[in-house]
Amino acid sequence: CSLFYGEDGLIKDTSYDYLKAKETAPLKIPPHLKHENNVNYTVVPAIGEQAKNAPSGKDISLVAPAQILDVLDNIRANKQSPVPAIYIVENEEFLWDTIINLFTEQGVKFSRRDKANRVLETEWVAVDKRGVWLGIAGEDDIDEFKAKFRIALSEGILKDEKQITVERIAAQMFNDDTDKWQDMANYWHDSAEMLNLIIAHYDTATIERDRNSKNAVVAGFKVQLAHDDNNNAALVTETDKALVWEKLPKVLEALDFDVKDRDRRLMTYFIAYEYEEPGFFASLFDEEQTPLPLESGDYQVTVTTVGELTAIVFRDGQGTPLNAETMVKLYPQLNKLFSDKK
Amino acid sequence: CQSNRATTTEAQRINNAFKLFERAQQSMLSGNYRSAVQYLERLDSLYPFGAYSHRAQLNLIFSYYKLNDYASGIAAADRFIRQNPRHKDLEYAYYMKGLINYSSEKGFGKELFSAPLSERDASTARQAFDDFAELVRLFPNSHYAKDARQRMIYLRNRLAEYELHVANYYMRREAYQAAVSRAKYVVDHYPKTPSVPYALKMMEIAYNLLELPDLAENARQVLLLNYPGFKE
Amino acid sequence: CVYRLDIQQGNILAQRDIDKLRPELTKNQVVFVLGSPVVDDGFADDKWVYLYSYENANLGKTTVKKLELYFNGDKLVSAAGDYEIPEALKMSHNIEQ
Amino acid sequence: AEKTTSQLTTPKTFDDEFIVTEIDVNGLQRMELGTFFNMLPLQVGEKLDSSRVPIIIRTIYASNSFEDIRMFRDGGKLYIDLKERPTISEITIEGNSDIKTEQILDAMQKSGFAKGEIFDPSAIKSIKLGMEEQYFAHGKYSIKIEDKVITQSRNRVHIKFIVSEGEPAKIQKISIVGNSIFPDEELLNQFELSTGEWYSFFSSEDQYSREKLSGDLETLRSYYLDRGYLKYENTSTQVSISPDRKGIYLTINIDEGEKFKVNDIVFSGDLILTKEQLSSVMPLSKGDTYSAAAISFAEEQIKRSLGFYGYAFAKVVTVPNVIEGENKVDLTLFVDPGKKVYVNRINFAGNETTNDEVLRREVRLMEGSALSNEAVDRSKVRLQRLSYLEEVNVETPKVEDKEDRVDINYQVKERSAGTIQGGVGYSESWGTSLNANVSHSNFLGSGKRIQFGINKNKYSESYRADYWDPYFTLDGISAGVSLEYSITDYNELRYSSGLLDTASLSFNLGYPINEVSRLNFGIGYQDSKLKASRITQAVQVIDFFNDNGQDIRVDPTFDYDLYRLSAAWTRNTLNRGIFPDRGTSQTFSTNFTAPGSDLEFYKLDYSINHYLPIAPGWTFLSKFRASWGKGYGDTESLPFFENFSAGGSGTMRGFESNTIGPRAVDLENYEAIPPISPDGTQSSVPWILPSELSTAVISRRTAGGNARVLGTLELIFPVPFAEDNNSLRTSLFVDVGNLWDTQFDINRYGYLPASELDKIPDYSEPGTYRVSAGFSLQWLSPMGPLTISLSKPIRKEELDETESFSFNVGKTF
Amino acid sequence: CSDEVDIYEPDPLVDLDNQFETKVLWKTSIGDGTNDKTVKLSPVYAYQKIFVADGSGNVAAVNPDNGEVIWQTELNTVIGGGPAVANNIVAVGTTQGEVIVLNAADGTEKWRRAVSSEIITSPAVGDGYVVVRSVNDKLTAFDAESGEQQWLHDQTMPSLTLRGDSSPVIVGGGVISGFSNGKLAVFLLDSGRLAWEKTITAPVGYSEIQKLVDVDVKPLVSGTNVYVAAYNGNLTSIEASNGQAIWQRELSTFQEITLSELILLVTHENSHVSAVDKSNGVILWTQKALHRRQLSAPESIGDNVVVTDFEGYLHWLSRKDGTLVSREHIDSDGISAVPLVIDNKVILFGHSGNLYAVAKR
Repeated sequence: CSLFYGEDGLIKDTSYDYLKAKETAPLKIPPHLKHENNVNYTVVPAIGEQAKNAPSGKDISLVAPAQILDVLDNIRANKQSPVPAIYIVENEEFLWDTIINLFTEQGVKFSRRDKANRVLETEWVAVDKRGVWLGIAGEDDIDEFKAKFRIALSEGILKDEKQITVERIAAQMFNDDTDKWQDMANYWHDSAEMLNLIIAHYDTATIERDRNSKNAVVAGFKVQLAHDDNNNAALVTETDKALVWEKLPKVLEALDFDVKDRDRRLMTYFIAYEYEEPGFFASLFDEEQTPLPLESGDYQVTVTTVGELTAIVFRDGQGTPLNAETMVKLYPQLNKLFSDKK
Repeated sequence: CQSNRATTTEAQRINNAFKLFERAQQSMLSGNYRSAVQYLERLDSLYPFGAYSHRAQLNLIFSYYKLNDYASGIAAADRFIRQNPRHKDLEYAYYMKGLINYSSEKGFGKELFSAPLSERDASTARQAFDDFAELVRLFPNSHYAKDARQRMIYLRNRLAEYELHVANYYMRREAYQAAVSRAKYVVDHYPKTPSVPYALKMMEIAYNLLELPDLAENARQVLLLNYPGFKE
Repeated sequence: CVYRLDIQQGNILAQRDIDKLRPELTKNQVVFVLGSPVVDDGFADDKWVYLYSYENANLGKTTVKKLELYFNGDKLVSAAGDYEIPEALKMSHNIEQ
Repeated sequence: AEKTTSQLTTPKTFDDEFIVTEIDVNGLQRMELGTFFNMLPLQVGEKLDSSRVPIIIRTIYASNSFEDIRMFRDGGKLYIDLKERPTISEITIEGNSDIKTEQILDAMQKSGFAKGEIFDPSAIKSIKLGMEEQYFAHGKYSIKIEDKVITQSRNRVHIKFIVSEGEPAKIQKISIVGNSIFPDEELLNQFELSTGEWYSFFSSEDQYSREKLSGDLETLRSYYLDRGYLKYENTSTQVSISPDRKGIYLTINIDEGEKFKVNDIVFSGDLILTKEQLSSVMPLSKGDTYSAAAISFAEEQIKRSLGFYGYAFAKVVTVPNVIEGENKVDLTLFVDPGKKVYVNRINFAGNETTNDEVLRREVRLMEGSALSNEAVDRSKVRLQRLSYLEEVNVETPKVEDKEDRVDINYQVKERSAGTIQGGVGYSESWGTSLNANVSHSNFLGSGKRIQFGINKNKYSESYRADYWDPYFTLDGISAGVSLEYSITDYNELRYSSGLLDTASLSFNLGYPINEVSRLNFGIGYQDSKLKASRITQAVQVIDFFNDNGQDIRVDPTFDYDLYRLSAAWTRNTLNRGIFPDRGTSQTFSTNFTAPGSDLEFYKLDYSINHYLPIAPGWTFLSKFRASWGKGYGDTESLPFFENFSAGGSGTMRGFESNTIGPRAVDLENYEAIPPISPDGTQSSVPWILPSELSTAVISRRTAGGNARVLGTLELIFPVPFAEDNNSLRTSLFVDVGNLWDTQFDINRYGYLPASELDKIPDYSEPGTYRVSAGFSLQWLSPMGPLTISLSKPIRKEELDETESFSFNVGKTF
Repeated sequence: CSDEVDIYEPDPLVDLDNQFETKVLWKTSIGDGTNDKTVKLSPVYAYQKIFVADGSGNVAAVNPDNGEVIWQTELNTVIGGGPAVANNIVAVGTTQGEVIVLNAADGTEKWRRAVSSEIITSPAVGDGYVVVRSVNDKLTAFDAESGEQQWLHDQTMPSLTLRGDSSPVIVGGGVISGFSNGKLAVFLLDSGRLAWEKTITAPVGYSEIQKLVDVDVKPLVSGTNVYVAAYNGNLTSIEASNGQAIWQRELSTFQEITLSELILLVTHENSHVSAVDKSNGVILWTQKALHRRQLSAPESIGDNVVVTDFEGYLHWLSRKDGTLVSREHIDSDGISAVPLVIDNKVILFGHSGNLYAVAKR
């Protein structure tokens, strides 16, 4: 209805008139007069340097700014970096391959693929008007907007942490009247959305990895009851920490614990236990489900190292380690489950 | 005391969070902001902390603005500011608060049925001005600072025009002392606005009508000094 | 004929307050005695005008009463206008200033 | 036990100074490395010795974001191992019903304990203290609060508070000691707190709270002071709780003192008002019993009247001085009018569509004029009379830096004055009606009213357009023009008979003659064509045609042009435009055709509505209306189509429209077939037998009358279950009224046989008044005003058609 | 499903087969009782008569053997505390803030005086004085014969106190009373001067509830020791002459303490009953079965200890180890008065206004 209501329509749409509003010079007061009580109730403050060349009027985008989804337990956003970046606790090879096959699966070719210093640059990919990659590649799929992205892998700050940075290095828009490709400015938000896509893809990849690692038969291993560094009761084994980390959830589920959360950085599983009276049926089906000597509530299980051995420490919701006698009572069931095959 | 068995582990929750946000984005792109709001509200309630809720809350502000639901838009912005005092996108929330107040005065309905903009209630305009002022004060280098400042100039001129509109009424009413103080209010408190010369002219005329020639002369000289060629 | 609204503007001064005025009073003291003037000059503050006007629309009669106070800096020097001016403040008395 | 101790271990391997070549920080999760480094009082390259280490650890610890700090040295490399304090990811409160969770969370947020903040375990103790304090204020003394800290992934904690509120302490006994004059019961039922009756389980009056107790002590004090016990004193009050924490016992010890009489009353200070005015306002006089309430009433009245003279901030203080030994007291009222106050700025808020000037012109005082509270209130009432404002509130705050200046802020809430109505209406008497009506009484926020209307129903079809500007000039001279074309089928209207086709154009002009009354003058031209039916038997129609020298049987149409002039006086002191509940509105109007128009007649009409508020929400409305019309010059009597009507929701509820009043008298005379004339043609003129042989039949159709008197008594009561809804009004009413024809002359039918004659009632007899009573509901629906009334006629004439239920949409008030 | 147990709910009765039976010898109605369970109206034995005052305003002297009323006086006011009988007079305090003294012989009114607040505990009579403690922590002394007010003393009061006051005790030319601020004080009868003052328990905690430390117990004087306890605080044995504490142990109660040769009998605040060695404060035994049943003060009779509860049961415990030995239901309105033991009879005064004498069958 632009004719009827719009810029120059019958009913004037005045929402963009403000662009034409002008400030006038402040009043000069003749020498013999004075103008004391001129308190300015509507001070218009000056803006900073960087803000000088920001867009305004129609071409300011009101869309909500993108957020980096550092929600996985082993991911942390790097808020300082000018370019969207995250720190991630993961082995480099697996990361590098996951990122590459995110693009290759969709047939995206790379203009630069430098395995040595871990830098990838994509060919043109199709993006929507907000600059988000549509997940399809190929020259012919691009119709209106296209962009190029650079993804780099580098060292993180904390121990065995890597950093992934994503940057949109080029963006073009097809201009219908001149029907030529015309450059577009790059915004932090466009690269942030691409980084989020990488995080999502990495997440599905880890689930894949965990599933096949689960299927791989994890040989049982013996656990002894001993103490950890600050002599709390703990289960100790020689098996490698990563294997124990993989096996632990299966053992916990078998003991009817419910895994609520996990933190790979702290190597801790957050679990809850619901104490249920062994109902009539349980005894009927003679499940040897002997209830654990624990009240229902929240618990934590942490995998740490004692010297060269791996230790498993059980803690309650508040983080205080369980005392020795409970561990002694738990030990038989735990030992049996850790050592059997499945 | 039903123990909430959060069966889904952290990993599974991420996937449906992505799907949920994807659906919200689709409806926003297609302009169906009503359903976008529902998805975003659910996303915020399911994942009440961390990056999800920030993303959901910011998009909620935008969707309410698009739905012209100004009250909920401002409430969403205030909630985001209160809950995330040190978030990097705080400036967006401040900017949107100002923009929502600014546009609640305009719009098709208002233009058709209401009195001219500068002749009606100035309190929402004043509120929009204060919101933008806070944005520029807190984030002088913000991406939105330049646009906000430009809108502030427009709003200040509109507030000055409102004062003159009232002063004109009092002139017609022959309540010259009232007209003079309103005109003086513009000169004193709304500097650097295009209404200042008209205010000075009105002060001169009113002082003359009040038979205070020397006060009129002072006003005339200030006007002459600043706007030599000014004609009513 | 048509009922029009009476327009009353400006400070209503009582003679007994004006009698309290003395030279050398500071501006704050004058405000304490007479209140602050409704109409004031935006660009000069050495002269205050207490202007009272009452336009009785239906009788078509407007009464105006004016009091002008002259200051030197912050001190009251002299006064003039339609009220009885205290001797000390008469203009003639202060010609030499 | 929470892990809060931070191991401030001084590093073991520090034996001597060394230059720090590199710093390796470990364990940072939330805090950025940059922020940590600019907090660390150490740079690479500085010397570090064992004395500086504790200082460094203490500064890091002071940031309150680390639980555990350890420093190690390996050659030139300094290792800093940090354990960050967890952030709070979620706070949940369970088991609280008396105090809302938001309230508790807000209180926590103030002490820095909220979602996203750093979790400081020591804060839990003060949080619980705060919550207990909140509960004690609610009288919940047996409160138990338990807290649980559940650690979560990524160093976050979820804090859970489990509240068991227990029984609120109920007041078991309140005893007043030392009251000899007034018995306990009389004093106790002034109290808000009580030992609780059966219904106290949902009202919380038996729940102790400090505020209520101090309120009750204040009530007790004024109870005595209002009855002359100047020296009353509450010596002490004890609050104790029963061991099982369920009962509260209150003991109030008082010393009544003597009863005092008023001796003499003196007014002093700068009085402004005369002594007579002052004493007229003071209820107490010499010898009366002293009463604090009476004194504060007098103070209030004096302040109000000073407000009229511009002293908005007057202060009145009463100093009693006791005459020892005689139980008498002299009262001195010090009046300090304070500064004369002037209006600084008048501001309006909430007028999103209405122009500022439309509101400002209703305000009776100007900026810069002396403040008069009376004028401020009067202006509020004038604003409320505008039909496009729903609510008006005013406040007069002081201006900070100016001692004698006050701002007047009007806060208005607009009602959508623009109604684009279209659609089908239904009214029992007039069947379905189609109407489309665009009306806006605040067009473009300018206060002008523009209306275009098309109205079609069983009995009429009308097209109407009018424009009215209440402030054509600044002083309130109003001007308006309206154009109307309508066709009315009187036959349908149970009116005599005939079709009236009218087109009219009229101008009107009005101006105020004082604050509340106005004069309006109107001038209009009307061109109409009446088409009666040739064979009508209605005597009134026939008489009309005869009076105007035209035989209806020959030419049943009658065209006439009128120049209509009107003058009206209105006085309106209603307090609101829509649903007033105080004040009176009167109108006296004359409406006449200028001499030389085809028909010369005049009509007078006087109506008064008086609203008398009885109690909050209850108003007694009395309405009276009298109208009278007569022909003049060469028009014998008021033409029948200009007659007044009675019956229907506008005039007499409970009766069908136009069913009251003189009936049309049909003289049926037998028609013979006209004889064939000698030349074989049959004349078209029917052969009418002489009128003496005709029989009179009183038809159901009314003929209207030129005199009408209507009266209503109505009791408006608060709408049950929706008191604060100000677009609904319910009332019980009694309508009385009659319509008769003063010019009716019975012996005009003298020629009829006696048997027929006494069938015609004497319609000039005003005694045949009707009465009906019932209930009416008015609703200001978005589609426009809607009225439903249930009524029952009490006194009616036969042939009156009554309707017990009427529902219609449209203007009724 | 939040298992919100109300920590103040009384436990149900445990089932018990009485080792011996008891029977009510006689029952006399004094008045129509009171429903305010916090006032202290306990019968007193003097001049071979039982004196008792009922909440509804009746004071009576009863023959302990058959329960006949020797004299009965009708005072149309609500009696809050008493009676106290000595020097041939009977003194009661009313909730209207009046102390009324009758002649012990025939119950005729001797004099009555007003005090500044409500009285809900028994006055003290002795050495020619009548000392009254009112709810506002004021102690007022009157001359027993003329009723002239001799002196008055008050204490600073906390903003929230426990309902119930400590009755004053006249002994050796002084009067001892506990106060709501957790203090015990001794005043000289003739001058009203403060002899010494001792804090039994200092208020601790941050909310009004935690800071309740009222000393509502009537000080028990035995030899040169004074035994007293504070709510939410300690049971203490104090040297009467100088106020030094001999021993102190944590035990919160507001009910009176009774002495039986070498042991103190105490009802805790939560209605557990304990026997305490009076020389060193060691708890010999504690009976917890009557948890929260709002027990009265315990009294020893023979080798038993008797105590009554809010449902009107009379419980017999063994004096040796506190085990429940017998129980009988007496008065359905509940009994909270201190049991009075005369030879082998236990005199109980129920809230229904009836006086009972109970003995082993």
